[in-house]
Amino acid sequence: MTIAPASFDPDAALARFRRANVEAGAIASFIGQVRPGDANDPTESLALEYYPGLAEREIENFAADALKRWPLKAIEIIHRVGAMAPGEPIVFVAAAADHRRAAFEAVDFLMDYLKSEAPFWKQEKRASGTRWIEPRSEDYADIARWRDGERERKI
Amino acid sequence: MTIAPASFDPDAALARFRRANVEAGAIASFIGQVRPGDANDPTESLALEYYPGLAEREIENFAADALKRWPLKAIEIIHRVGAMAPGEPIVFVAAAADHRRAAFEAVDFLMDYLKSEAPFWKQEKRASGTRWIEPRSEDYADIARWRDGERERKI
Amino acid sequence: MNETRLLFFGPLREAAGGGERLVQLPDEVATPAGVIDWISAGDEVLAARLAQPDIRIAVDQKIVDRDASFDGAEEIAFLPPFSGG
Amino acid sequence: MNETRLLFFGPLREAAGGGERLVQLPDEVATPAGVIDWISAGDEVLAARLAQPDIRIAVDQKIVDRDASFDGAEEIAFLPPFSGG
Repeated sequence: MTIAPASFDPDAALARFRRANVEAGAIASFIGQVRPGDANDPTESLALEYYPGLAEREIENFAADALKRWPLKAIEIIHRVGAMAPGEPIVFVAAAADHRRAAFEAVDFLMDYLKSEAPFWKQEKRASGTRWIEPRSEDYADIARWRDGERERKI
Repeated sequence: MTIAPASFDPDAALARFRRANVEAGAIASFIGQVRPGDANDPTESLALEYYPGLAEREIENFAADALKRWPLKAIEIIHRVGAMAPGEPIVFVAAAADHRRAAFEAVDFLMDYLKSEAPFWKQEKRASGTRWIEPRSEDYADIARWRDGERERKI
Repeated sequence: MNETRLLFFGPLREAAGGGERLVQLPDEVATPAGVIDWISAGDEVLAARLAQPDIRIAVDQKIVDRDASFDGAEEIAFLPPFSGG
Repeated sequence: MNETRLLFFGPLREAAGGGERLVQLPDEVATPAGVIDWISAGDEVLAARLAQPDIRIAVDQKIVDRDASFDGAEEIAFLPPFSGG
């Protein structure tokens, strides 16, 4: 798990992860990037702040939880902090497993937790002004899936 | 969509896909690799045969279906055919969208369809002999998810 | 009379003793089910294999029902359960 | 008497007029709820903001309930809803 204070290369991260996991049949990954904003009010930059110490520990906790929930070979998480331009990667998550379902569900789970259970805050700067990004109602619905047992299908 | 008769580089494929989709907030991807087999009966090689013409058309059909089901910016599918060694990539699928749920579900959907609805056949060569791989019961269960409306959650 | 190319994929290729056959179908053989009866006459192993419901059949690269009649076919393919991805 | 570092993240930093305060908490202030009352005395805007139930509180880097008493704290952080990923 890495907190990246400067721009990172998610493609290279995937290549490294894959080389370290050639014995895994399935590698699922996710890359989040800074969105361009509205055409008539484009995003100029995104500032991501975090709580050092607690962020790392929370991420390690739910990565360990994922390793218990699914038969995974490995997990990789890179989360950017600091000021970013549109198009820059914010987050990279990958999971390696024997079969695809475990890999998919683990990446999905980790992203839901990164979105609403790790102490990061995003502030968007647009021509029209600066605003803090609030979690969307979908983010709360997403994370609730892992609590109510809906996804506890046998894999 | 590409049928690759020789080894391909999924990391480079993701890098290209990402460069073509810097405006997408979310990029989900999947890489399938030849598994090593059992320790006491390792896989020597995997031969993947396909029905040229029909395979491409079926894949294009369900890629078009995915583009209708989810608000996607782009899809990429590369499927290897021919003889492969353990660890070699078999399949690469990526989807780009504004938000992660659409990208995740599209990749999941496309993999389910590639597994059991496109005319590919895998033959595994091990020290103990050669066998054709049959779909697992999980593969049928996976694809049924997209028919019964279970996943038709609003995104 | 036109020739029809029969294709057998994956494990069916072994059951059929080869991946491809060029045949001249009699006029009355105009459905996949009819083709199966015709080609597996006298070959119980192939007959049993092709009778399995999980075998899909494509006529001119379109997957069709076994009872769907065709009016001439250039290519008929017998497709055992897929295992891609 | 030991000093406690109060941290305000994200939009709370603006409400608190800064991201960090060094304070000496009175002995009787020994829960997050007590700290909130103490620091927002006379500051209705901050009081209202910290009263919102979606604000999480970490004492020495551990997220705790508002009523969980602590026996000395080096660092108390006020965390508005997270927006990572």
